[in-house]
Amino acid sequence: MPWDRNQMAARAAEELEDGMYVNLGIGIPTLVANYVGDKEITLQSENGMLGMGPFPYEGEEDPDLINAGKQTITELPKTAYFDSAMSFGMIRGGKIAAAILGAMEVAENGDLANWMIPGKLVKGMGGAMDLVAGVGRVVVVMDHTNKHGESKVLKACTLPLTGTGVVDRIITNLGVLDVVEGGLKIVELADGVTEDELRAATEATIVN
Amino acid sequence: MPWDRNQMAARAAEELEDGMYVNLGIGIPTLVANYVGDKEITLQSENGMLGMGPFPYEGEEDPDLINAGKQTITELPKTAYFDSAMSFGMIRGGKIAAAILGAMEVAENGDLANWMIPGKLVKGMGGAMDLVAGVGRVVVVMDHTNKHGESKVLKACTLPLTGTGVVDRIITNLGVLDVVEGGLKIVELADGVTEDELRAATEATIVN
Amino acid sequence: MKKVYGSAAEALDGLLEDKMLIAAGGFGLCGIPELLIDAIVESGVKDLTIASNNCGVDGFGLGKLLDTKQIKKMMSSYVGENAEFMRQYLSGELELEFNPQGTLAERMRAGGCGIPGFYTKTGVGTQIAEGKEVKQFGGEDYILEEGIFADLSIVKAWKADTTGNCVFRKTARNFNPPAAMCGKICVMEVEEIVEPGELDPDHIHLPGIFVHRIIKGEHEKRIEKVTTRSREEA
Amino acid sequence: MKKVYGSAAEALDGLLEDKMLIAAGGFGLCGIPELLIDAIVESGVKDLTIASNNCGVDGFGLGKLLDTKQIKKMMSSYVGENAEFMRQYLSGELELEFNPQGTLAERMRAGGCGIPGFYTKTGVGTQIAEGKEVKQFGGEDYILEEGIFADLSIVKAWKADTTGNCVFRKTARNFNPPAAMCGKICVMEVEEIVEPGELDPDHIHLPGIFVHRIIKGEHEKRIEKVTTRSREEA
Repeated sequence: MPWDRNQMAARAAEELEDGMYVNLGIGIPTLVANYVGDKEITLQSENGMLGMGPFPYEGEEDPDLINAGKQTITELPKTAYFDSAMSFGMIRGGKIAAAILGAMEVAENGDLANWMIPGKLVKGMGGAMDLVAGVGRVVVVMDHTNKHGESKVLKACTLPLTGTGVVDRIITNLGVLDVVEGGLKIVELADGVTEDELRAATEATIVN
Repeated sequence: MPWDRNQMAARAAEELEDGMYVNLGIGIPTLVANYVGDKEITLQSENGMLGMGPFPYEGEEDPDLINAGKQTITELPKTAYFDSAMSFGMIRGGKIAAAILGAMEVAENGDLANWMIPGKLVKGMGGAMDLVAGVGRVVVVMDHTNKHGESKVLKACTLPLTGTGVVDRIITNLGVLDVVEGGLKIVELADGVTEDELRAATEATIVN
Repeated sequence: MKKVYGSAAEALDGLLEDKMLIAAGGFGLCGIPELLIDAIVESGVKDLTIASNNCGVDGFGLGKLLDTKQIKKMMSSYVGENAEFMRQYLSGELELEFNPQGTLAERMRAGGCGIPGFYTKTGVGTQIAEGKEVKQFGGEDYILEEGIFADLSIVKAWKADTTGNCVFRKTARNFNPPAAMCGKICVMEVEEIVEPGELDPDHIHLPGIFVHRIIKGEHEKRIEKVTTRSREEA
Repeated sequence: MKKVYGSAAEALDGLLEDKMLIAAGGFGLCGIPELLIDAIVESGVKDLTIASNNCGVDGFGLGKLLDTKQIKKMMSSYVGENAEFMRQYLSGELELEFNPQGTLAERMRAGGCGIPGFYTKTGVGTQIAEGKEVKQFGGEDYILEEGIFADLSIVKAWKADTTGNCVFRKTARNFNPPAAMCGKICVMEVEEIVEPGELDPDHIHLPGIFVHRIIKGEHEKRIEKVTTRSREEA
């Protein structure tokens, strides 16, 4: 059986190591925070915060304290606030060890598309282009196929790119793939998913 | 009789208007602060301070509180501290209304040399190049001639430049000159100094 | 020089012109200059270009200036919270220049710091790089991005002293300092005005030199997405 | 991840290499990393290139590394307080790359922020511009300056928490934040180490992400030029 959202998030959490500064995208990546266990992970929120805490209790929301998804959050003892220029300074400057992001499409060369569908969805890239250009390791977490059953793991992206050759690892409901020389390499299969199933759902070249 | 150091500083203080943020160089320019009277002037020290106060009383020196000349100083109620990148951000960004600086040579086209005598004096430009490039108005205060009686107000600088075409006004012991189209224009003569005396001490072209 | 003004309209008096470029602070609805936006709506000034990470939501924040069609062009990184924005954009009434969020913040800071251009890896090989100069450093491609030099900055801080030294609160700081820095004139609204000396000089986030006019007022501080956890999760 | 180390020597263990580029904080003798400099002297590492606004004074601060001839090259804006510096420089033993002070600070910040180059008006038409690319923006000339990417940063703060969040005191902040930002590894010495939560998150000058190792120690904090006024002037 393929992984569900929480299992994908739990698998993504295994990517994180003690002491890392990490940026989590919106959606499934946000859930990763629930699975870091005892590891000392510091979450960066690109609107200007290191050391992001959990959602507040009802009635304790602070309009001056939100994350990059505009959700109310809380601070921790280790929290530091800063402005957007400083925030993207640390992102662009490679100080963030890893970003875990959602995607619309990933290509076998590490290209990533997750910000725009021309004529349909024109919301903007937010901080995604800066993150993929700057952080040490980019892990994408997404469903392997779209609503129509078409692969999102492609030979080449069809949508406008967020970054070229930026993705290091892809975690989907079917398994884990790494971007390597010549294509993607299967690292792990979701419980009960066969390699043939994963290959069938993947348009990209799979190498050994 | 030509102006002395304090008279030059007092004359330079007349350049300053209420509300201005100002950077004062080392030497005679530092004395300008003594002559601003009731005007609300905020002094910037490029090592990271706005609202520089006077020297401390003996015994109250703080090693963490110095000006750009490395002298111990004090803070004022309006003081703000910041880092060197921010400090030169405001300088380069044109937020400082005026800088009053010393000089070795000034040329009739506004070129300024005040940081180096090749083979002799190689201390460095410090913040002077940033200041002359960035501040709104550059006023030079210096003796009109050097120790050997040679003019420091030249057709062209002979020493390595601090900036090109950056000087707006020159205040010397003999008077006040503005950099204008075609040369320098006499704005004012020091008490008892004749125009002929000033012209004789000036190598630069004087225009009317 | 008196920097404190009685109202947003007074503080903006003489500063507004059609077709001007305004840099606005805030992220989402957090830390936005609500009062100044309202006064700009009232003024009727039009054909504005606004550099701001977002464009508010329908009917609040910069969204109000969309409803009145005072905005000609936005320079933003994310405009997904606003149906009227999409309508005007897709119908061609509104221009949009997408900027990666960090590029936008850095462009504002650069303008404020007298830096007309800088190179960044962000956006290399994407639509964002189209038409921009590419230069190699250390064998890698970077694109040239230009500093933003705004005619006017409108920003919101938590507290300012009467000389303009100010502090922001938590994540409401966001784009406010870079937006403040890049304007020829910066008008700031705050929740509290204090006397010089009441803010510790080591705690000031933005020195008063960047702030030209200040007003104090009541802020709605609307929350865009209230998210909470239940006490049982604790 | 433990960031707090027992001594300067321990904190530098494994980080020092001949010919490396070190960015150092401080302005004059104010806010310099005294303890780390001493440990670098002890280490005997040599042929260093050091980016620092100044080079200490004879026998103190970075001047100690001159006495031991461990420095091959300085990147500085002002080196006028140091006779040994002048001697080594004029005799050709020491290389010197002059940087305007603001350019040096911005180059450090740029390196820390992943910006490999930026344009500035500072130094246009002077010796500093020689060999540098000139580009026009708005009809005016600017020169290209490159970000500094140091192998190691050595800086001094006032207080840090154990995660590296830190605050500086008065003008001892100066080059310390940009120097800290531009190093692959940043080692910081402080006067006091506190627990997370003891520093207000809105007061932190440099977030801990930029700080990798921390030591606490006693600082001499020598004053370069004691200047006072007499009480009668009051």
